[in-house]
Amino acid sequence: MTGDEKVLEKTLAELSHPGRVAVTLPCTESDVASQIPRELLRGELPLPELSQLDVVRHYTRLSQLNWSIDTHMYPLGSCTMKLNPKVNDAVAAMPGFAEAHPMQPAEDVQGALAVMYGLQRQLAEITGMADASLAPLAGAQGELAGVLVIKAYLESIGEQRTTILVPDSAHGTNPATASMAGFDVVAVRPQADGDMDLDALRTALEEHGPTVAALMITLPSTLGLFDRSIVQIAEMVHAHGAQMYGDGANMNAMTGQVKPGDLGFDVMHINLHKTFSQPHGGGGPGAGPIVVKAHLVPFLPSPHVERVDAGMQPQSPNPIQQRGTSRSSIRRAASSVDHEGNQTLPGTGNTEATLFRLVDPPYSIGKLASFHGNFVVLLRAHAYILSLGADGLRAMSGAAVLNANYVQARLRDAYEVAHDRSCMHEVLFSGRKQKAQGARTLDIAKRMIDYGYHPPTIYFPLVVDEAMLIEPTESESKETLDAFCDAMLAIAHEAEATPDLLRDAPHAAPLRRLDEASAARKPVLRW
Amino acid sequence: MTGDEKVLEKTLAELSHPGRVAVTLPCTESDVASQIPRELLRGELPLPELSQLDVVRHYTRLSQLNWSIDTHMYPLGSCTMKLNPKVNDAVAAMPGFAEAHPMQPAEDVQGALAVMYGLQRQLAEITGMADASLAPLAGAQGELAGVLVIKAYLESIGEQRTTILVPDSAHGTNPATASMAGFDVVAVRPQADGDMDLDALRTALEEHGPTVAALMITLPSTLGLFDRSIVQIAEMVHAHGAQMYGDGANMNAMTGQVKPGDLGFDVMHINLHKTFSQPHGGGGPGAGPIVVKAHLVPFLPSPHVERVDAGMQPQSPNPIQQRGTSRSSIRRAASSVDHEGNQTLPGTGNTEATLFRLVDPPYSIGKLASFHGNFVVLLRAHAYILSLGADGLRAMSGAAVLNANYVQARLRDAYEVAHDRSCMHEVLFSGRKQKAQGARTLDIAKRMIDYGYHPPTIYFPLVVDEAMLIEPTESESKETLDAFCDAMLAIAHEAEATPDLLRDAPHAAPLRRLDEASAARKPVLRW
Amino acid sequence: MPAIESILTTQTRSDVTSEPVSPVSVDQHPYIPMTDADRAAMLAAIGVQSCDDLFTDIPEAYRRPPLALPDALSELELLVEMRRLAAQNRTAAEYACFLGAGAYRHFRPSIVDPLVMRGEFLTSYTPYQPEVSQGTLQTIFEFQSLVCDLTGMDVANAGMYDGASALAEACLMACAVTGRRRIAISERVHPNWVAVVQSYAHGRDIAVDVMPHGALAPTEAHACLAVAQPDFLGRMSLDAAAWGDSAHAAGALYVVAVDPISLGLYRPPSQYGADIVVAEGQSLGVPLSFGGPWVGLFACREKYLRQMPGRIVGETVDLDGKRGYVLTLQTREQHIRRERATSNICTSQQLSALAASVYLAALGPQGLRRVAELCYERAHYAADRIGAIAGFEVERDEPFFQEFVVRTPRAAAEINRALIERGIIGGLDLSDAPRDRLLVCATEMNSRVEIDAFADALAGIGGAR
Amino acid sequence: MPAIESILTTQTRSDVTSEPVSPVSVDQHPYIPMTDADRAAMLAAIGVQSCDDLFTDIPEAYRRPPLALPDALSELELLVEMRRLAAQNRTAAEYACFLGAGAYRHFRPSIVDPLVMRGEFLTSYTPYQPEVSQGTLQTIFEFQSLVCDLTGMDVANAGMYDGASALAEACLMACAVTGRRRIAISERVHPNWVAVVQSYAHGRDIAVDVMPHGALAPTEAHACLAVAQPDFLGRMSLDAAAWGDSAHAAGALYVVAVDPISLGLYRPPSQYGADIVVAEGQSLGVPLSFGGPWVGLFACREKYLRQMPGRIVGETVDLDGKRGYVLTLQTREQHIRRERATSNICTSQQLSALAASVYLAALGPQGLRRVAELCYERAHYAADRIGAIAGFEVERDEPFFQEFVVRTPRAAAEINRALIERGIIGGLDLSDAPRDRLLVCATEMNSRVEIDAFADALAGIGGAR
Ligand SMILES: Cc1ncc(COP(=O)(O)O)c(C=O)c1O
Ligand SMILES: Cc1ncc(COP(=O)(O)O)c(C=O)c1O
Repeated sequence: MTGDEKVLEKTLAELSHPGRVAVTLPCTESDVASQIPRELLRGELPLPELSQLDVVRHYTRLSQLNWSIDTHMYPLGSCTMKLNPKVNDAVAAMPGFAEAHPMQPAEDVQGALAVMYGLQRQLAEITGMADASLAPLAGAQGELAGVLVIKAYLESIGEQRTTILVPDSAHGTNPATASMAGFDVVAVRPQADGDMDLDALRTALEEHGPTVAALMITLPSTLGLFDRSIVQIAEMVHAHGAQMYGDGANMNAMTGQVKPGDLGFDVMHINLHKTFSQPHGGGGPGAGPIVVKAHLVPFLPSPHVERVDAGMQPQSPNPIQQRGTSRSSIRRAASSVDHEGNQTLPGTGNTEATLFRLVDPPYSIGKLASFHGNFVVLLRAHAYILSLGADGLRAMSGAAVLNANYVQARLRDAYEVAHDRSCMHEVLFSGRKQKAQGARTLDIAKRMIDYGYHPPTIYFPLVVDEAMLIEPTESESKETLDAFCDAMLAIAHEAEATPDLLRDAPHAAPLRRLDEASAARKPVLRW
Repeated sequence: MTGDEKVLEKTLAELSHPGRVAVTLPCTESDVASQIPRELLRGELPLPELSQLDVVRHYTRLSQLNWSIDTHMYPLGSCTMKLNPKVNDAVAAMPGFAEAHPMQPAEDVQGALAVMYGLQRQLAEITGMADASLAPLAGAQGELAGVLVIKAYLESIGEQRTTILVPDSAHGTNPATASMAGFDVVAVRPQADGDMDLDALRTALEEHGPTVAALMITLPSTLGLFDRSIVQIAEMVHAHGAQMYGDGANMNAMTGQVKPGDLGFDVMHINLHKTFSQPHGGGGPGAGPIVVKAHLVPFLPSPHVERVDAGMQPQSPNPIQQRGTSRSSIRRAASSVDHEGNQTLPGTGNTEATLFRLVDPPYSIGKLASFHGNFVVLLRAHAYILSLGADGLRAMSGAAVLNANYVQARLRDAYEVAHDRSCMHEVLFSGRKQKAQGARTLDIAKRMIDYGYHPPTIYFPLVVDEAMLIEPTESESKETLDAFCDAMLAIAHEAEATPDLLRDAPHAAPLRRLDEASAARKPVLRW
Repeated sequence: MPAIESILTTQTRSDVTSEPVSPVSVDQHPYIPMTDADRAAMLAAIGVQSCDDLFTDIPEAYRRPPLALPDALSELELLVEMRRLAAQNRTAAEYACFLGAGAYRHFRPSIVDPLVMRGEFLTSYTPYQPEVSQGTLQTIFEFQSLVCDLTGMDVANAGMYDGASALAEACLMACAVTGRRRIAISERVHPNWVAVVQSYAHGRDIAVDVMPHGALAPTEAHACLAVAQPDFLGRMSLDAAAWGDSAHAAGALYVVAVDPISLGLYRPPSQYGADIVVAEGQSLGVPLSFGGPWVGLFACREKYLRQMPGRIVGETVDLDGKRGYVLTLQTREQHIRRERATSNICTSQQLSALAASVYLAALGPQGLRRVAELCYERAHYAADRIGAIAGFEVERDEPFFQEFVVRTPRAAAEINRALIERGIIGGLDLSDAPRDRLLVCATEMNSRVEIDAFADALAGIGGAR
Repeated sequence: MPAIESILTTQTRSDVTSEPVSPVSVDQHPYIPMTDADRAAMLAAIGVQSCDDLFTDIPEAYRRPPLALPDALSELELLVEMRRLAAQNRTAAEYACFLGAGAYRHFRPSIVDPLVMRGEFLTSYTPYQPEVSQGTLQTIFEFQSLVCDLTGMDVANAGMYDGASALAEACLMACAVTGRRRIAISERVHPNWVAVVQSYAHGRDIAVDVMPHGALAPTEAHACLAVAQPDFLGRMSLDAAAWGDSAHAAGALYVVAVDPISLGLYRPPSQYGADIVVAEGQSLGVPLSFGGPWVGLFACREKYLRQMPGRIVGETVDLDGKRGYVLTLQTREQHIRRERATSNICTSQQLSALAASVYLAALGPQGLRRVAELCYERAHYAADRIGAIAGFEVERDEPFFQEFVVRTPRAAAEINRALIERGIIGGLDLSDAPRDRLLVCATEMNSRVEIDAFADALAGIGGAR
C-alpha cells in the first residue's frame, strides 16, 4: 500500500526533487564553464535529483522485487543458475585487482596476468584443448571469435568456405553468430532420439560439399542429451575438410567427465557465467573464452597472455629479516607454485622480473574488446576452479547430472519426457499433455511462481513443442529438489483438475501477467 | 507458498542435513584429539550442518522479512531512525581499523587513537562540556557510567547521597540505572504543559534534602519538549549540592542549537546510534559516550585517550623522492590538521612518534568493557561529524525539529496533541479520541504497517495514555512526510468509520498479530 | 599507506581550512533532503516565520552557540582522510600477529559480511513490531539456540555488550538469585574482565574477592564463584569440575567464562557444573576492530531464566496459526520493571550476534572442531619452536589451548619492539619484574611458515645485546 | 603486500602439493550439498547403480579423463593466494595515477557497491520472467532513460559489452540502415576501438576506411562516419557539427563516441547531429578492474529503433493495470530472429549498467557537472605545471578535457619507469619516433598536491641523463 497502488516503486524521475544530492564532492577553484568555448558548453542537464536516502531505498526496494539464486531455486535450462560463492566477490573486490589499469606495462600487473594465464591453462586442461583466449566478453562473442578463427584459418590455407551447419535445436546465438561472421546457415534436424541424424548430416555435407566451413554443435545438446555419435560426427565433418565448433554453454555436465578436445572439437566457447559460476547480474557481465586445437592457436583474438621463460629468478631472502626496510623484499620472497603446478617467479612487486606478458597472436583475428576482456569475471572463474580442484570439478558435473536425472525420474509420469533416456545436466519435458488439458507450458511456468520456484526455460529448444528445459545444477540439495518436484506434481494435478488456476497464475507475485503485446506495439522505453 | 505454509522460513536446525558444510578450512596435520586429556575432550557437538547455498538463502530471505531505514520510513520516537550513510560502512571496513588489535602498544595504533581523541573533542565541543569518555557500550551503560561518576565524585568530597530524582516520564533505563548504581529512585511528575513542575521538584529536593545525589533528566524530554525552566532546574539542583545528569538520547534536536553544558548539566550520555547515525543493527551495537564538566573529569571510566604534546616532529621529506625505498617516509609526510583544527603529528606509520595514548583517569570509576569501547561505532560517528561539519550539524537538528513540527501541524486536528506547543525533534500524540471510537493506539500502529510505514513508539512515555511518539528525523523528505501524514489521516478516518479494520491490522505484513501472551506463559526459547 | 593518500590528504586538510569544502549549500547536504522550497512550504504550514521560531523554548542567551568544528568534508575527502588514519595503524592486515590476550584473530568466512551487512539487518531497530521484524527475531531465536548448543546450557539470551560485561551481569545475577552480596572470582580471569566485574559490583555496593588459583574457596557469603576456562594465560584446568563442586557446596552459583572456539574441541561447562556460562563472541566471525563492537554470550540453567538479564526471543504463532517470533519475558526488563529490572541493558549488540550466528551456521560442527584443532596445533607448534630457542622458556606446567607463556631472556617490551620492525606483532608483555614474560597466541591464521619466521626472529633478537 | 601473506602463501602451496587440502571429502564440498546418503537415495529412485551409469552415452574410451589440476584450496588458502597475486600489481590503490587512454579513474560513491552487490541483483538471470524480475527490469528502464538524458538522444538500449563493441555494433547497424558496406572512421578514435570495429567488420566482409583527422570525408559508399569527442588524445573538436553535416550530405549516419563524464560539461552529441551515440560506461561508477567488466552505452534516433542491437525494456501494465516493465521489441534479437537478428548479443553487462545508474542517480546534474569541472581543472593545472618544466612541452593547439599530450625530453618509457619508482603511474607512452610523447590524464582523483609532486618528479627525471 506504499503510496500509489498502481506502482510497485516510483522511477528515479518520479522521485526527483530539484536541489537534492546523494553525494558530496570537493569544490572547484575556478569558474570552469567560462574557460570553455561557448559552442562546446552544455546547457541544461536533465538528470534526476535525489537524496542519499532516496537512492538507497529505491534500489533496495527494487532489488526485493527480483528473484535470484540467493533467494530461490532458479532451474533455468541452459543457464546453469548455480551457487555464486561469496568468497569470489571478496576476491573481485581486492584493490590490487579492482584498481589495476589495463594500460599499465606488463611488469606492473604481473598478478593480473598470472590470473589470466592460470585460467587459460585451466580451461585448456579441462576441455582437452591446446590453448585458450579469454578475450570474448560473453558466450555470443565467444562464438563470433571462434567462427572468425575458423574463417581466418580456412583463408590461411586458401579455402573459401561460406556455409556453417547448425542444428535447428541450437541456441539463437549460433545462427546469429554465423551470419555475423558472414556465413550462410544451413540447418540440420536431430533424429527422434535427440542425437543428430547422421544421414541428414551426410546429405548436408555432400550437398554443400566443399563450401562447409564448420558444424556448430552444442554438447551436451540443448535437449540436455549427450550425442552418442559425436565421434562419428566429428570424423564426418573433418572428412569434408570442415571444422568442429563446440558450443560449450553446457560444460557443467562435462567437467572431469569428458574432454571435448578428445572428441574431435577444434574450437569451443565456454560461458564462465554458467559452468564457472560468475553471478549473472540480471543479464551479465559474463565471459565467453574460447579454447582451440593447436592449428587454430595462431588465429586467436588479441591480446593473449604468454609466459616468458623464467630465467633470472631473484634470490628469496628471509622475508622477515628484510621487513621494515622495504616491503618489496617481502614480496620478492613470495615464491610459489602457479596454478598448473609449475614453479613460478616470485611476486614482482618492485622487481623488474616479468614472467607474463600480453601478446598478439601472429595471425590474430584482432581485438574484440577495448582491452583484455572481462577481467573480474575471469578472476572469479579462476578462484572457483582453484576452490574445487580436479576432484571438485568432477563431483560438480556428477552431481549436476544426477540431480537432473532425479528430477526426470520423479516427474516422468506427470510430464512427457522429450527423450526417454538418461539426460545430462538438464532435463527436457514437453507440456503437450497439459496443453491438451487446457494449461500451456507458459501457464505451468507462471504457476510455479506461486509455489516459490523460478520457472524453467520454456519454448526452447524450438524443436520440441511446449518445451520445459529444467536445469537444477549441483547446487540444489535433495530436499530442495524433492520440494520442487512435489510442487511440479501438484501443478500437474491442478492442470488436470483446475486449469484456470494455472491460466491466471501467478497469484502470489508482485505483479500478475504483463501485457507484452502493447509494450511492443506502442513502445515506452524511457521516462 | 514455499513449502510449509505455516512457516515463513525454516530454522537452521530444520534446514540442517548431516554432512553438509558451508565453508572449507585447511587440514590439520595430526590427530589433535589424542593429544588432549580425555576429561577435557568434547563429545558430540550438536550444531546445524548446511551447504553454502542454504546459509546464503536462509539469511537473505530472513532479511527480507525485516523493515528497516533502507526500506521504509521508521518514525520510532526516541530512537532517531535516520539515514545511515554508506560511506561510514566503507570506513568501518578499512583493514587498518577492522584488524587493529586492542592490546597493541599505543605507538602502533595511532590512527585508531586519533579517531577516538578526535571524537572525544567533537562530543565535548558539541555539548559544551570539558571532556568525554567513549568507553560506554550503549546508552544505558553510559547512564551507569555517568551515575557512577557522580557517585565517585560525591564520595571524593565526603558526601553520602543515596537518592536520585527521576521524572516519571523518563526512559526505563534511567531508574534501572539509578538502582544498578545503588541509588534509591524518587519520581517527580511533569506539569500539564510538559515542563517539570518546579514546586514538585522543590518539594522533592527539600524532602530528601542532603540525600539527593542528582536529578536525571532527559532534554529534550521524552515528551519531545524542551523544558523552558531547565536553567532554573539546574540552579535548584545545584543549590542542593546535587548534580545534573542529562540523558542525551534526544541530542538530535540540539546539535548546534544549544549546548547542554551551558544550561548547567554536569554529565550527560549520548547515544551515537541515534543522533550520530550508527546503524541500529536490529538492536545494536551502539555506543553511549558520556561528556562531563571539569570537576568530573578525574572520575571518567578507563581507558581515556590523552594527547601528549607533540615535541619531536620528524622532518617531512618530499614524499615522492623517498618513494619506493620506504613507505614510512611517505606516511611521515602526511602531516595534517587534526579534527579540532590543531596541528597534529604526522602519521606514525613506522616512526616512533606517539601523539595519542590510553590512560586511566586518576580517580576513574574503572572499566566498563573488555577493552576500549565499541570502536567501530565511534569511528562511524567521527566520520559522520566530519561529513556534516558545524553547519551541517546545525542544519540537521533544524530539519529534524521542523519535520516534527510539520507532522504535528498536519495531524493535530485528527489526533490529540499531548502538549499544545511547538515540539522539538519528535511529536507526542495521544490516541484517546480513537480509543473512544474503538481503536486503540496499538491498532493504529498496526494499521500503519498496511500503509507501508513502521509504527512510531507507542505507550511510551507512560505519563500520556495511548501515547504515540513520532520522530521523523531530518532524513525524511517533505514528500515522504506528506504521504505519511496522508496515511495517518486516512487511518484516523478509518478509526471513526471502520475500527474493526484497525483491530485486525496488519493485513499486508508477512504475519498477522502474534500471540505474545502464550509466548511468555510457555516460553519456547530455542530449537 | 600509499603516497597518493598522504598527498591527497594534506590537500584535503588545507581545503578544509582555506575554503568551504562542502560543494553544496547545507540545505543540499545528501543527508538532509530538505530544500529551501521545502522549508518555506513547511514553515508556512506550521504558521511560523523561520526555523528559529521553533526553538524559542530555549532561553535566548543559549541559542545557536558557536560550534568550533571544521567545515564538512566531501565523501572523497573523508575517505582519503580515513585511509590516512587507518594507515597509521600497524595491524594484522599487514603484519604477522601473535597477540591474543582476550582478542583473537580467526578466519572470517566470506559469506559473513555480505549477509550481515544487508540493509534490512543493518538498519532496523530492536524488533518492537514483530509483524515487520521477523528477520531479526528469528536470527535472535537461532542465536539463542546456537549458544545453547555450544555451551550445553538450557537457555541463552540475545547477547550482552561483550564478554566482560556479560561476566559482570552474571555475577550480579548470582547475587540476585542467592540474595548474597559477595562475589568470588579467580585471579586467573582476564584482568580486564575482573575490573569490569568490580565496576559493576561497586555500583550495587557488592564486594569482590579475587581468589588465588590454588585456593578457590567460596564461602556461604559468596553469591558465586567465577572462573575462566581457558584462563587468561590460555591454560585449560583439570580442576574445573572440582571448583563447581566447591561453589555448590557453599550454596553459590558456578559462573564459567569460556572461549567459544575452544568449545569445538573441549567439553562444554554444562558438563562440569556451570550454572551460568558467559563468553566473548568476537572469535565467532567478528573482526577485532580495536576492541569492539563484539558481543557477550550469556547462557544459564532453565531455573534461573527469569533472573536472566537482556533480551529474550520466544517462538509463538500469529492469528492464522503461522509460526512467528517475539520479544518475550519482558517483565524482567527496564522498560517494564524500571528500577526493579534485572539489568538496565537496552540496546545491545545484535549485529555482532548475527555475525556469530552466520559464522556458526557456516562452519557447523565439522568446521568449528577443525578451527579449534588448528589453533591447538599451531599454538603447540609455536611453543615447541620457541621452547627450543636458547634463553627462551615456555611455561608448560599445565595444558593449554591456543595461548601460552614464554619466559624471555631480555625485556619483553624490547623484544616486541624488535619484532614489529621485522613485520611481526609479538605477544602480550606480561613482565612482572623480576621475570620477563610474553603471552603468545597462535591460531589457524598463523601458518607454520609464519611461526618458523617468528621463532627465527626471536632467536635473532633474543641473544642480541 | 604484507609479510604474513607471502609467508602464509608459501605454506598454502606446500600444503597443496604435499597433502590433500580439502578438509572434507568432496561430497561435502560447500558448493555441492549432495552427501553420500543423498546420492544413494537418488540413484535408487532413478534405478541405476552408480553415477557412472548416467554417463554411458559418452563413448567408453573418453570417460573420466585425468585432470591435471592442483587439489582444491580451502577458502582461507584461496584468499591468501589471491591477495598474494593482487599484491603483485602496482595499482592506483597505492600509486598516484596519471594514466587514462580509455580507462579512467574516477570517484566511486560508497553507495554504489552495497546496492549493486545485493544478492537479488547480483545473482538473478536476464529477466525472462517479468513477474519476478521487476527489480532488474525497472533498473534497465531507468538506465535507458538516464542514457537518453545524458546523450540527448531519443532511445537507448540496456547496454552493450563495452564502448568498443558498442561502436562496432553501431557501425554495423549503420550498414544495415543504409545498405552500404563501407565504414568511415576517424583516425582519432581510440586505436583499440578502431581495431574492434575492424574485427566486427571483417566478419561481415565490410570495409573500414580510417580517415585522417584533417580530411573526414565520407562518400556515398559509406554507411557512416564514426568520430570520438573527446578524441583519443583528449581533445574536444570544434568541427563536430561540420563532420555531422558531411556525413549526412553523403547520406551516411553520424556515429559519435563520447566520454560520459564530459557530458556533464560539454554539449551532447544530439546537438551536433549524431544519429547514433556510443560511450564507455566505465567512468560512471565502474572500477577499472584491469579492463572489465564495463558496459557500453548505446543510444540513437527514434527512427532507427528497430535496427538497434541489444536488449530493450519497455513499460506496460499487468492484468490489474499495475505498471510493470518487460523485455520488448525482441523480434530484433537472436532468440527470435536467429540468423537475421540485428546482433548476436545475448548476455550483456547488466550489473555494470546498474552501477552506472546508481552512480548517475547519486550524483545528479550538480554532481556530474562538478566531476567534469574538477577533471577539467585538475588536467589543465597539470598541463600548466608540466608545460613550465624545461624540456617538456604540452601540445595545446586544440582545447582538451581531462587528457593531453606532453612532448618529453627523453624516452617516454624511461620516464615512466623512473616515475613508478617514485610511486607514480605515468602517462601512456605514445612515442612514435622521432618524437617522445606521453598521454597524460588527470581527474578529480588527482589532487593539486599530487599533481605538484608529479611535476616535480618529471622535472627531476627530465633533465637526468
Ligand atoms: C546453448 C547456449 N549457447 C550460447 C549462449 C549465449 O551465451 P551468452 O548469453 O553468454 O552470449 C547461451 C546462453 O544464453 C546458451 O544457452
Ligand atoms: C530516552 C532514552 N534514554 C536511554 C536510552 C537507552 O539507550 P540504549 O538503548 O542505547 O541503552 C534510550 C534508547 O532506547 C532512550 O530513548
